[in-house]
Amino acid sequence: MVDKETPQDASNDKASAIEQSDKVSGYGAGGVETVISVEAVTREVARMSEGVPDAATLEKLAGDNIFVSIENLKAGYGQMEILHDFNLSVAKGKSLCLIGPNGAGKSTVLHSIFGFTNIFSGKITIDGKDVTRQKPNDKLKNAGIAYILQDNSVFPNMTVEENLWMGGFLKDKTDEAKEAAERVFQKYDRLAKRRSQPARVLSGGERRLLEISRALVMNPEVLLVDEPSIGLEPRFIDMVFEILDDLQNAEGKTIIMVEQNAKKGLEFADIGYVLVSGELAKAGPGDELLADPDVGRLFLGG
Amino acid sequence: MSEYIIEIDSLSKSYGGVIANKDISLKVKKGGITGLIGPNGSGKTTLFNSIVGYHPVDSGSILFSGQDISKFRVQEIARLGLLRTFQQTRIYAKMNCIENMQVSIPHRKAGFWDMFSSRDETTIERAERLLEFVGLYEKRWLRAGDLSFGQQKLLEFAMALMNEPTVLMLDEPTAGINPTLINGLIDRLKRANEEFGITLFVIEHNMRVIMNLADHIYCLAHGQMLAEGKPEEIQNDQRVIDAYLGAH
Amino acid sequence: AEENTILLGAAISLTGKYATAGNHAKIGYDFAIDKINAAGGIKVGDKTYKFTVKYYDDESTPARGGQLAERLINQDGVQYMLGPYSSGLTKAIAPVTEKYKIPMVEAEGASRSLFNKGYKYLFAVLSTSEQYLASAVALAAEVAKKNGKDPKSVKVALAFENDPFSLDVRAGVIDDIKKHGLTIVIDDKLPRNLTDMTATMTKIKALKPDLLVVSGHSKGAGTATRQIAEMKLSIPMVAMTHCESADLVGKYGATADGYLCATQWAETLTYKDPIFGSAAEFNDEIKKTYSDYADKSVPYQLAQASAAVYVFKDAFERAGTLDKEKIRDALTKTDLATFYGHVKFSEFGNNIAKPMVLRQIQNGKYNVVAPTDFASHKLIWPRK
Amino acid sequence: MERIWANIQIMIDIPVLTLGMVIDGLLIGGIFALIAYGLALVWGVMNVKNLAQGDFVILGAYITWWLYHAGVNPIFGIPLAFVALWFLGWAIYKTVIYRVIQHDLFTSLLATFGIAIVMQQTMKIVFGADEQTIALNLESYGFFDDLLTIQPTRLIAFVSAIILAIAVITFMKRSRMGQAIRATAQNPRAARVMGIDTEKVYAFTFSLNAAICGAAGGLIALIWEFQPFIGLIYSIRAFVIVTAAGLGNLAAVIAAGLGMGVIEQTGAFVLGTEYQQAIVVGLLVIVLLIKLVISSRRREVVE
Amino acid sequence: MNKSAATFALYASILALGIILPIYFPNYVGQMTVMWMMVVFALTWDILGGQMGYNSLGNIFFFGAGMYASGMVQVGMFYDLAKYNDAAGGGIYNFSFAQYFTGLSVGFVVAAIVCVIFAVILGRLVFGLRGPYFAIGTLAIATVIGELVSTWELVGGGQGMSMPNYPGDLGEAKFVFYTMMFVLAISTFMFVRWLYGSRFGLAINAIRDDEQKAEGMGIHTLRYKTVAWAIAAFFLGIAGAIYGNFNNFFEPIDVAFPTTTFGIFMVLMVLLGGKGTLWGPVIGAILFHVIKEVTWTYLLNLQWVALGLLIVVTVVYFQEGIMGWIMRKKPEWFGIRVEGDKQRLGDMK
Ligand SMILES: Nc1ncnc2c1ncn2[C@@H]1O[C@H](COP(=O)(O)OP(=O)(O)OP(=O)(O)O)[C@@H](O)[C@H]1O
Ligand SMILES: Nc1ncnc2c1ncn2[C@@H]1O[C@H](COP(=O)(O)OP(=O)(O)OP(=O)(O)O)[C@@H](O)[C@H]1O
Ligand SMILES: [Mg+2]
Ligand SMILES: [Mg+2]
Repeated sequence: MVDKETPQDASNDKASAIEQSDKVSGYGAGGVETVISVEAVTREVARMSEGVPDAATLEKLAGDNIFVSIENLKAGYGQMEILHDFNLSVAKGKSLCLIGPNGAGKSTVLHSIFGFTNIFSGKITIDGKDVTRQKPNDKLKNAGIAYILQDNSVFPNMTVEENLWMGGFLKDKTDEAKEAAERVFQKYDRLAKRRSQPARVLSGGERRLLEISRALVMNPEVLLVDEPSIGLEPRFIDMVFEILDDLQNAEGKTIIMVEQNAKKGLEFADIGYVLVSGELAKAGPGDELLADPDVGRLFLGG
Repeated sequence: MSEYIIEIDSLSKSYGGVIANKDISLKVKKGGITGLIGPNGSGKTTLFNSIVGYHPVDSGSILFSGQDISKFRVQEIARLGLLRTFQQTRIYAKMNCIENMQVSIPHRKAGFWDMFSSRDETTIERAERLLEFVGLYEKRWLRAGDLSFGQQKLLEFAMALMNEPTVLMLDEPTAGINPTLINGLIDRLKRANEEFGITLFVIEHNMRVIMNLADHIYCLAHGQMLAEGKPEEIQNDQRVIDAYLGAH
Repeated sequence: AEENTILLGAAISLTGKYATAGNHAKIGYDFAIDKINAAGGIKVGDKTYKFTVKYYDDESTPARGGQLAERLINQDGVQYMLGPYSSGLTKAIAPVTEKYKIPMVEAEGASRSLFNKGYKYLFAVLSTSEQYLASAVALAAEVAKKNGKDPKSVKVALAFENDPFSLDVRAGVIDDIKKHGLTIVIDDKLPRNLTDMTATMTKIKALKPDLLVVSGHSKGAGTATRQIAEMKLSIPMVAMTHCESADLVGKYGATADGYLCATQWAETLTYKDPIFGSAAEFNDEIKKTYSDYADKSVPYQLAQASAAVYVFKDAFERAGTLDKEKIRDALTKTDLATFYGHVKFSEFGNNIAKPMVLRQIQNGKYNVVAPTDFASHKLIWPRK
Repeated sequence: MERIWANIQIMIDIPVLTLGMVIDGLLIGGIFALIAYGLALVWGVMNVKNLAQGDFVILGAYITWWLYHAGVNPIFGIPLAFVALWFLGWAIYKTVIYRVIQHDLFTSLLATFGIAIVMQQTMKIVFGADEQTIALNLESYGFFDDLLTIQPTRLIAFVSAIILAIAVITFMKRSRMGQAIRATAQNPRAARVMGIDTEKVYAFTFSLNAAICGAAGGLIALIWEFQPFIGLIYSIRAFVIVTAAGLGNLAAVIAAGLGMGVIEQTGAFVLGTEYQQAIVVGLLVIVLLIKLVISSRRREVVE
Repeated sequence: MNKSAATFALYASILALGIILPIYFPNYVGQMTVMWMMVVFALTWDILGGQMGYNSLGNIFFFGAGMYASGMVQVGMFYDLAKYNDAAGGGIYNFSFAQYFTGLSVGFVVAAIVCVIFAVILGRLVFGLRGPYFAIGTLAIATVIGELVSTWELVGGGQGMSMPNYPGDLGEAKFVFYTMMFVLAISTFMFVRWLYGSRFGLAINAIRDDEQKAEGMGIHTLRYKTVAWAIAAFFLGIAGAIYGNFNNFFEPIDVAFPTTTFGIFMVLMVLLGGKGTLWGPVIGAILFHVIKEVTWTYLLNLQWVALGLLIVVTVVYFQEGIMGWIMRKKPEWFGIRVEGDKQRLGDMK
């Protein structure tokens, strides 16, 4: 097993030079010394965690006015169980960030909430309503959940404009969707320039922007966001987090997010969950986790 | 032969009305690690696609080891030892990880009858070692399509190493990868570069990665070359900061 | 009762492109069997037997036909075969029956190429296909002469489906055209799935033939009739096969008037036999028994199928044994008057005792106009 | 070769005849386009390559024919066929197609092939194997001494086909359902995230296609002979047209449909009718080859 | 019993069955011949369709091409082909024992070679097509060629061609053709088994999963594709040659290039058995053939309905095929793991 827990030669002046300069936005800068393999992370987490936090602890952590909650969820794909007895609670108007190694099951949590997985047992409630067995297409209408997928989800042959309109598909009046689209264009010149071109010609980052703004057209209650910053240029990453911040704080939306850019994610979120191998390893307020040296070493890249 | 393995001279590419690349000239040093950054939509992926032959270019030349490859097709270019990974991951979804690796051996060295040769042990061993490194050893029998997004990305990277390319072009290799693992990736990239002499050409948005990795960086904006230089230079270049990095 | 049956086997087209005609044939077989059984069955030596048939569906494909024949013989123990529908299928099955030395009396495979292979166990009650439309050609030449014209000036258009049966009819027609010295101006072959003949009809518009000959099973007959009217073609003489099974009169009424239709048999002919009575009686009884034919004319495909069963009965009774070799020998010596016409086989197995007749649709009726000996009505020329 | 030249000579000498064939080709091409359009719809939206397309058509023809014999004028019979096939399409979707949508090419090809077989046999049992047609026996319009004839039934069929096509296209562009259909075609998962009930969209699309075929079948009953087993040739034409025109592009589908009608008629005239079938399919091969050449210049493949 | 012994026992028993069955059930030899042919169909289709992801609907072309090639050679070596095929020409043609078997062996070789050449040439044309375009393109080619052959007078056009009669005892003939078909099926199986175990198998799997990626990785995709098709063509060509003689008569549309029957059955059998697997096509072909023959015997007139329903039911409820189903239930039999040796946090303490 490649187990390189010993830090590499730290006298890398290039890296430390960058660490000093605080100018870089987006992913931030930093050293790259800590090299740990995935198995090692799993093992370390197992060693350090005080056991899987139980539902009560999580509720306490979430505070009052619980809006989204998951109880003892077992879910996966086909016959395969990915999430084992997973619990989650978020209060209304709060945000939660899931971090964890690749393949831990973070996206699967979001998939399960929206109804893209096989749910073996457990319960998902939103605002007290049981939505466990609701079909995906009813989630937005009945439960007010919007989902920004991790991978590509634009309609490639529709224009950018039409894509935004589709965001308001459930609206009774098409005009409202159109107005919302105009507002987006005012905000993002980048998209405005491409408004009548098919979405397939957008670059990776432009698509991401489109996907995020499209999800907001319906003015949802809960936002599921899977790695919003993936593929975005540094300035946009900041911008996206500003948008999310605005949504949460000014508009009172509840946000559940997955983010590999854990530093950013935990900075932003009220609560952070660390997910490993389909189980919750650690939970706590975002800034607390951020300060936790173990979390830093194992998930933030040192 | 010159010290540069890829030399691009005033390359232009447009899609209908959209000019994705305009008069791009750049050089990738043999045995070095070159970075490519730039805002979203500035034409980085387009440039990669032009180099490896995914579409015809409008004008300009691309030299690989002194040979013009701007008219070559994908496979021919790949067989020269020029390999790229994709921004949107691509692996062989229905095959398991080991098979994914096995089939990624350097085919350019294969003759006609090698098609029918058996699957040898040394290849499998090498595959396992590489999988172990990216943390997929436990998953080696799993269908690659069932891996998570990040795991697929790692697998693709391992496959690229398996291929022993001369030049490896990576399109945002660390997007969606856990930060700790990113460190490992960088380490491995550096070792691949040092030990096997694989030239690297990397697109990244993650400054932590590119600044630590590259020894020379190009920055595109609006399809044009904005700046080039050493990491420190780029980082402090006002144009780059304005157009891309942003400042607090 | 078990011992007292004679099992006949048949692969017949119940599905696929020959399903229509195949069903006619099957009804013909069934009807004859019922009739013969009801009339006391078959007396072989001092025993009486009844016929039963084992059918398989060959789906109108030769490949299937060959296999099914093999199966009938090997697995179902069939010793005597009735024929399938169409020449193509018969071609596929004849080598099998020949291989196992199983006598087959067939009623629907008219291609003459069946009868130059030296088959010894194949017998056909119908006239071979080159005779189908030969009398039409002769008639056209005759009319031309009567009108004081050189037969050479008679322009003929041919439209034949590209399948074994129609191509055989065509071969006969071409021989006769050569014989009478007419001129071919159009020679189109129709693909098997054809539904539209505009291209051929347009050529007819351009070249104005005096005689159009069409053969392409019922689809060909129907399509041609329809499009001749739709494209307002005036052709003095039109001859085709399968008029009855295409139900031209029923579908197209007056527009089909004047067409010449080749037929193996017509209910107006004066043939008769002790089991089925006269041709007319046969006709009436079919209409009575099968409501499908109540307001349609009974196709000859049905009649000849019945005749084939009757020929078997006769052979069994003359042979006085169930031995298939003896039956074959008896079949070679057949000389039998039936409601369908006289049956007598050449050394190759085709019936040489019965002529083809040509009927013309006159005011919605099929009237026999040729050959002259059988004609009940006079030819109306030109058509309109 | 000589024959071909002679035929071309005729076309040049008597241009009215050529015109006649072209007009006729356009008239029947309208119907082909309609069927192909339906196919493009299910193919594009659901990725279902419907081999039973032609059998839906034939069933539509039978329904119209049956109603005609029961005394219903085809003017009403054809809409009834449309409705009947709508429900059949819906039923087939709910029993079979919903299971095959997200699977690969062959699952849907085979499922619909199976459906086609069952439909053919059932039609044979119910309606018999005879060729049928609705012979209105209307007098054709003749021009230039009847050198050019236009058949009223074909004209009616063409006009109805065009009206129906326009109606469907407008529906797809304007209506909410149309919008949902287009979105689902491009990215079903994203569509679900937008709150679109993709199941409903699929069921609707499949029913709509069946209904279009039903109406087209009614038109076919007016102009040709049909029998239970002839559906395949209409399926093949639809596939040829859609392949040539590409999905997503409606105008191209209609143009290709009309073009196919014309080429079929004139091609058969020039080369000989025996090549008519070969022309239809050969055309497809040629279109594909052209696509290949073009795309290989672009360093691409035909996908 | 260990794995290789089990495999050996399996092979041995199949071989034994193939030899014993026709002796005990001589009346079913014809159907068994066709059954082995179906196995060849399914195995060769799966090389492209299942393993390489190129769903051809036109493979049947090679079957017909082989049939015609060998037919033309067998007759043409001794007689004037045009005259032989002229239906109106009459005349009886006899083939001596030596003539017959010389013709047969030369015919088979020519059939195989011609088909391989066709595969290489056609491959150049069609391998630029993907997905449905490939399927329809190949179907179109097979159909066009069928139509063209039916206008080709030299080989009898739409009339078709009758093959020379077997010179010996006719009962013996069926065993001869049975043996040929059986040997062909076994050889095909052994060949593809070896093929999938080699690097070739991996490469065509890679092409199936993502061809662009494979190209980008430097795999000689066109070379692999062409060779794969040529292999399929080789075996299909010989199957066609055998079948032409076995059936004694063939014509272009329904026998030689039956795109809508055998051509579709190929795919169906593979799907039934499980595509992309070694045994799937074999099991699928045998099962399909048996079911088909049984319905033909006992459900006369409804056999097609039964077949149609079988197809629908298979596709709807049994999509991964029999082998796929077994693989899902018992993945360990195949060395496939569904789940990595997954660690759970709790277990590690
Ligand atoms: N469609 C699928 N079928 C079967 N298994 C799957 C599927 N998708 C994901 N998995 C498995 O589920 C596990 C969790 O996947 P998930 O996508 O939730 O990970 P993740 O935490 O989002 O990782 P990443 O950060 O890489 O996106 C992985 O081990 C993967 O192998
Ligand atoms: N196929 C295409 N057709 C038309 N325009 C395209 C196409 N592909 C890319 N473009 C346009 O070209 C520009 C450059 O795109 P490219 O994908 O190269 O950007 P990028 O630098 O890789 O961006 P990102 O970091 O977001 O991935 C974009 O504005 C995009 O809209
Ligand atoms: Mg994820
Ligand atoms: Mg990019």
